[in-house]
Amino acid sequence: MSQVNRLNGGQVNADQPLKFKFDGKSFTGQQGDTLASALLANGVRLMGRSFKYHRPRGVLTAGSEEPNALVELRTGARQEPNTRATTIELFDGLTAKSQNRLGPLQFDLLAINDRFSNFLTAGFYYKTFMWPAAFWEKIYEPIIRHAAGLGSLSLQEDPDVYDKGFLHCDLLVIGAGPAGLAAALTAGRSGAQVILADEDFRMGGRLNSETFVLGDQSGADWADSVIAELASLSNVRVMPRTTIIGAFDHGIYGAVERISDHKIVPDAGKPRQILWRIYTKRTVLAAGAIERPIAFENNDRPGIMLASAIRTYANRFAVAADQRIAIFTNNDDGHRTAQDLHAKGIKISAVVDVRPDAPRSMDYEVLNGEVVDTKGRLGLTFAEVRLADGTMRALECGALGVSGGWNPNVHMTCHQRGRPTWNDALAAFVPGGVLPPGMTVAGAANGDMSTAGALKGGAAAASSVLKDLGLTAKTIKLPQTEDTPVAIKPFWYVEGCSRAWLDQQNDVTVKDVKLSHQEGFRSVEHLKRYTTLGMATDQGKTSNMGGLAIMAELAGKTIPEVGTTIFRPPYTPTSIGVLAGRHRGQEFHPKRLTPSHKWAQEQGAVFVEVGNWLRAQWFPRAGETTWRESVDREVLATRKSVGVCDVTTLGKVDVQGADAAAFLNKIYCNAFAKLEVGKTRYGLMLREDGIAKDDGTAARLAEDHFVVTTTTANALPVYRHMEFVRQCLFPDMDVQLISTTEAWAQYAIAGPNSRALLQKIVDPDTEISNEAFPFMGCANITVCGGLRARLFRISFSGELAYEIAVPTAYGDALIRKIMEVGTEFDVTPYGTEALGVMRIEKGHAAGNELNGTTTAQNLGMGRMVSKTKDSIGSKLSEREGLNAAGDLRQVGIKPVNPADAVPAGAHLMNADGPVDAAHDQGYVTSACFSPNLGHAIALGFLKNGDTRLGEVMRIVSPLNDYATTVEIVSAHFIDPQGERLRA
Amino acid sequence: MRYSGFKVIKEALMGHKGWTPAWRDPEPQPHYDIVIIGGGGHGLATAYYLAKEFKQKRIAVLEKGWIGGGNVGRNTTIIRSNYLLDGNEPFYEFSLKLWEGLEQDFNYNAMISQRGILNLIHTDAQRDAFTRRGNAMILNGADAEMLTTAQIKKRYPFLNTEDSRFPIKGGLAQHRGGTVRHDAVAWGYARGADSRGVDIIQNCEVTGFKIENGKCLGVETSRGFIGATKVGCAVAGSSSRLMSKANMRLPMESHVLQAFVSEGLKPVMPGVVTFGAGHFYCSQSDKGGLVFGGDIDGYNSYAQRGNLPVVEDVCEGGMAIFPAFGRARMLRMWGGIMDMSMDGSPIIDRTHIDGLYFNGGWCYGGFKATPASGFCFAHLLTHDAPHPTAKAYRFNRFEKGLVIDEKGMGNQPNLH
Amino acid sequence: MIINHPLLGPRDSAEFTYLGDAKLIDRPDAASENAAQEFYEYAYLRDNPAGWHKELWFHEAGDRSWLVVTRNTLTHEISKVELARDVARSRGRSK
Amino acid sequence: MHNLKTITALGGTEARVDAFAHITIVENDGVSLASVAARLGKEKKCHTILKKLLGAVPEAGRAELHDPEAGFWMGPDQWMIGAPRATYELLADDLKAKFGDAASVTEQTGAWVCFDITGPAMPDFCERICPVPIRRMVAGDARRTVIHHLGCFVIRREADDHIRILGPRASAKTLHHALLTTAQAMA
Repeated sequence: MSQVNRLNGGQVNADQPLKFKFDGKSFTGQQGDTLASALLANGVRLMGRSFKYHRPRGVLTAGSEEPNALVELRTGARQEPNTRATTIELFDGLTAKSQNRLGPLQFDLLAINDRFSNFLTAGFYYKTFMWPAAFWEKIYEPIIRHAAGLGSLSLQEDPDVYDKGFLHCDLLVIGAGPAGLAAALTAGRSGAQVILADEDFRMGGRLNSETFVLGDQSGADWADSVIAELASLSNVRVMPRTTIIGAFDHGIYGAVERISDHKIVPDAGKPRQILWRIYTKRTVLAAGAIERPIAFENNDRPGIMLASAIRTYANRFAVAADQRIAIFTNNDDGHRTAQDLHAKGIKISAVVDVRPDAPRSMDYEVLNGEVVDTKGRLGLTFAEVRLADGTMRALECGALGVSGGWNPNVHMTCHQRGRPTWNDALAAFVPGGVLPPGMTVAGAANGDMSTAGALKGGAAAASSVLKDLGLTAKTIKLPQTEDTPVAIKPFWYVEGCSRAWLDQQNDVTVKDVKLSHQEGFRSVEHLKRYTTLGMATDQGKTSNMGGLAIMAELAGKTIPEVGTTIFRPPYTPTSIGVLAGRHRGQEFHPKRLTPSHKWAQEQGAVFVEVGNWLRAQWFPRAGETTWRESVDREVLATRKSVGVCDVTTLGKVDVQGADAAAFLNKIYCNAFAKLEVGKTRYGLMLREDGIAKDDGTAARLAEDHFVVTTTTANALPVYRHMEFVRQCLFPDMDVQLISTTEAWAQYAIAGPNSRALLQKIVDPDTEISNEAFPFMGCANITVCGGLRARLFRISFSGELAYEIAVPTAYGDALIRKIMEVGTEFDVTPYGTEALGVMRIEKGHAAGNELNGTTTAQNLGMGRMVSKTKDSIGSKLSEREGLNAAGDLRQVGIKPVNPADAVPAGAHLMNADGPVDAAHDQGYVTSACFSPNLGHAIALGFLKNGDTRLGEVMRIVSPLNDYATTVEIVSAHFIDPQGERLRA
Repeated sequence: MRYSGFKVIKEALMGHKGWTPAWRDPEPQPHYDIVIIGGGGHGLATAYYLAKEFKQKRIAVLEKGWIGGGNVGRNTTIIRSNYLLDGNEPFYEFSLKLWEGLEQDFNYNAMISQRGILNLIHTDAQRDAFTRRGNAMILNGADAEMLTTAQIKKRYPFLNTEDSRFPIKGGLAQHRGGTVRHDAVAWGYARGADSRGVDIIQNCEVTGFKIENGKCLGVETSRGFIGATKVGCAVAGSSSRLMSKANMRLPMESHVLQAFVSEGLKPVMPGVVTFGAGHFYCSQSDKGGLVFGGDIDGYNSYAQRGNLPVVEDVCEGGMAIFPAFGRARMLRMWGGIMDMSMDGSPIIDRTHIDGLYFNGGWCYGGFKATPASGFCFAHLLTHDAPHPTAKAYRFNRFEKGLVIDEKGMGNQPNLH
Repeated sequence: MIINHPLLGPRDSAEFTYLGDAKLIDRPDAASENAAQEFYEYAYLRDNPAGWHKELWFHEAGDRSWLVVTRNTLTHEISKVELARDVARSRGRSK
Repeated sequence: MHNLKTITALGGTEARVDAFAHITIVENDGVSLASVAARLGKEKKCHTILKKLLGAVPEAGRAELHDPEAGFWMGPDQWMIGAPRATYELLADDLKAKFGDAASVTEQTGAWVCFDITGPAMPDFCERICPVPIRRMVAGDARRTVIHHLGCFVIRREADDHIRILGPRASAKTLHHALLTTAQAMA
């Protein structure tokens, strides 16, 4: 199809035709077009359907405020629902389709809703669908859900990548229209660090859409020349296709730069979009103004547009919205559209102005009256006009430009505490209240509606900002240009109209606002929520004012008395992908790899996520078919001979200073002051509320030097807590802290042959006999012929065991060495599963027991809480609720029938009592199969558990329909006397 | 006026002339038996149940702005009773049961939609914890089911199970959980209370309490003094501010929680999904918007807005499990002020001042509690004794060490 | 938000971790007669003002300083930032 | 002498180099690190030794780029000292010997991975990975910041187009991946 409505000129390139498809049909547009302008050029007016009534809809605007012309852009995994045709930069090969329809766009079967519109008024759903109750989920809601929604997601993974970035500037200028350009130029020439951002792919704002000249240049040319100069300045960053989405605290702005949206697919490696966090000292908001419509009967037909949009299509895109166009206005600006169109040879059916004193024209008819109705099923054919004298007149037209005046674009001024104030001369809200700190508003956004006013306002705003920043502002010469005052008569809706659309996307009509008032939903927020006015994807940019005005009239109040709803970020809808950036898939969180990772990978280890760490979970061997086989083997081999496990992930904090011991005395509930050098002690850390926070060991390497370990999960919170205690509570303690978690590769070597294995590694001058290096010993040593190492004789498994640490870069070499020298003992690497089994066998508490609600008493360590010193948590641990009779105690649990499982998370019940919450006796925290005992074992918390050893109870797990009989036993299943670890 | 499909049809045919205001706009009386401060969900529900279930008379609800303007109008609309601890589970299950009959009870379609809530599990330890929780739920009479990854994938085929940083190892589902049209809850309760004679007084800010000899005699308001035999406070995030007027310090901080909605989309999410290895949960409204959120911003705030880092954190979580949402767009972000208590659980209790009662500390979970909170507060106001399901929600639990700490985070509100 | 670190200048608050009311510096004396009550109030009761609030932030992704930030909870405006260690000393804390 | 061999943070036997049109990313396996924290009341003495060692005491947010030892400020009364890799075995002990009771010294080499980023696109690159105001920074500025959720140091070196990034060693691969994809996205 040829471009029947294409004109000459404009900022499109006729020499660069672009092919595209809409609803399967092929069209040609031009470089510089939007999808909307290209469709209009091709005579396509019908572009979508409305939300509720499925009314046929065309384009209303030429910008990001568009409520109607929403399409699904692209196909397959890149399908992008609800994309505004007015902001889609046309590219060759573009495909789009209309949405929210059942059947073809011309014959949407759901348009039946429009027939029943009288039943589907505001809030009708709150009053019905309640009977019978069961029908809501089964019948009513599925129908509603299916009918609702706009476009659809492909539900395939988004194949594009998104980046994030951070920028710093003295001045951010939002909007590159006349005010923004003047501000950026002033600040740029003065040497300030400036960012100029505009959502459009072509900067210049309204200068691209108007015909008046600036000095001796067209607006567009002047804009081009200024942008070229700005781009040449090293202190200015010019960012087209960049939407500032929100004004956040302390001068931080979010911005989305569309890098690839105007391409068929992004270039290799390039992101689709970038989310910039912009740190500003000052901001000039020059976001312009948005024209608003007037409500009249059937004002939503394709072809009915904002007058300024028709002008934009003609002047910037060289597209006639139709060959025959009428205008309906309450202000002088509407006439400007008629003049521009007439100059381009388009037939003006008439200009209808509600003002008796409207300007006259020699070129076309100006009528004093109102448009009272329109005709045309899928597109406008006639506008019916009631003249001031009451006579009716039908205007033949395929497009009707409506101008109800302009609203300064105050959106971003409201993101914090700003609340707009009313300006009578403009009949509009202008920025008011407390603006985001550092923000100045200029140009039309500030109510300076003329081009000259905008230029002046922009330059002045920049000058004052520069002065604030201590920079000298250079004055720039502003061109002579249009400086017409605003002439408007407030006019919101045509008397007597009812199905007159305010919010075109959500199908909110004048009638709905009246009903809302009638039913008492009169505050603006109630109006919005009851009718859904302004809740569509355009957030009411073109609709809110009309609704407010009507509510004000009904309530007998002024518009400012009624007030406004709150504009919230983002300024325009923002892809969830760009807000996430690269952090998805495997890159969602960083991975932390242990020093033995490479080696473990070579062994075919299975890895498990422990926080951000990846740890070897078990090491399968050939022939093993289940994880249990591997784990059982690892456990048995370790207890029989020797096993090795990477325990680097445990948090390590270096604590030094003269008061290091005193400091540990504060953070641990048990005593540390008298720990000998060369000894390690188990420590239990409480929160200030008396609940166990973490546990670990502290090794005293010197009088003034400890190495503290934490659990893997709590490394960071514990370090933070220690710094709090040091800096905020005991600032005069001589103690220095630094995390050394990753500085050392640490391996547990456990099992009866662990000493023998170690002998082959430690250098001969280190004596590690039981006498010289007893249980809980620690020392700085050397290994393998001189490598510095730390040795701790501590045991999580309950076996004779050591932990040896070397500088991380040697971790890989050391694990290989251990495996090499351990061959004769059949040294077995074990993973976190075997580690877990052995600690349960030994009855050691871990994360499942230290769950943030357990006390030292619960853990059976009540006596550790020193009464002779004040430590964090000691006082509040004395509260009655934490020391009540019947408290939980950690116990061991084994099945009466050895074949039975004891699942973690099961609850404990008395053997013959009722099974319900009221009779709950406790729960199973950790469970495993013990290959040493040949049956399942578990740890758990049981009321008065310490006095109930030997009792037979039931465990129940109704979640998996499981119950069985168990015996309560000591938590120390293996070597209860601790002989092995002292051997 | 009774709402029904029949009434809607009748009015449509009669030109909608018969609809009357959903509630009256009365002038405050000089004295009430019971004054409820706060015209949010909890305050309105309290008034409703006081009038309907506890047959109390002369009740007023005082709202400083417009009713339903607080957290009931700015939450992510989820209802559930998947709690672990005995202090909580019976209460939330009571609430869920009230939700299940609510629409017929107050004759307003709040679109209570029990399409299920699913908590994803990513580690064995998480599975253990969720097993314990699921069992606690069932033992308390609620429903719970442990789903396998395959079962989840059937319901959410676009869930990222192939390339996820933290594997999805199943999920704990509560099929009776779901969502509710939040504004309708406020309006339904308001309409139900109003029709039973409760005065709902908007634009009436409480500026102080009249307390003499340890007894509360009424409240000073922007519309004059209003006497009351009993005063109940249900103002969520403003609790500390309000109670400071009675010289009380609360075990509470006010924090901002952000929430987000996408543009309208054809239905993709059958129920509510919560990511267990990041800060993200999501459902889809009947209108088609993906409604999602994550963690609180984490600092004390009374500004109903948050900042970018949390927005990004939430979207990262979203993209981690639903990478198909990348091309959906966030339409709007907003914030509500959460009354974050010191153990993450609420308080429904008498204060040390005679005649002054308190309801608060709901953290980010107040919406689902609305019916039971209103019911139990009404019970307390009527009988001066706690309702059986709310008996743990006492002020003195902190002093006594009887905290109800679901998450095990201790006395740091921003971690709950 | 931007926190103007007394040593490092303006830093994005995303680098910090929040704890809460700066009164947490004033940890009671365990030997006090009223210690139980004092610790209860210290651990659990908060002024939680709508307005200026002194609060503790930890520069976790920075220099590991604890800071006392004076911030308005209604506007988020920050009027003062101090090293918590200095504040603690000025409030009589030692060792 | 022992015969154990180190591997680089990225797991190789040799340091990794990735060159792009305007950016080069080099894994620098050649530094040893140890932290020095002044003991309470010994700050002056600590400063004196630091000055002797580095030529000056690095102020908050600053590095002293000095041979053979260099150092940068980590926190109040705390510095990171760097030296050539040959000193890996000895640096912490040497420093302890120098500082004595004036400071606590902690071995840090193994905790970090080091990348040198050079090339004309360095400032743009930097803006895409972290919030440091790279264009306002001068040689010797050292900032701790967050790169892709990882706490890192960014040090601006003498050459105009050079920054050094120290990141957590256990996450070297994640960090490297982030740097690579950023470089690719800018190519």
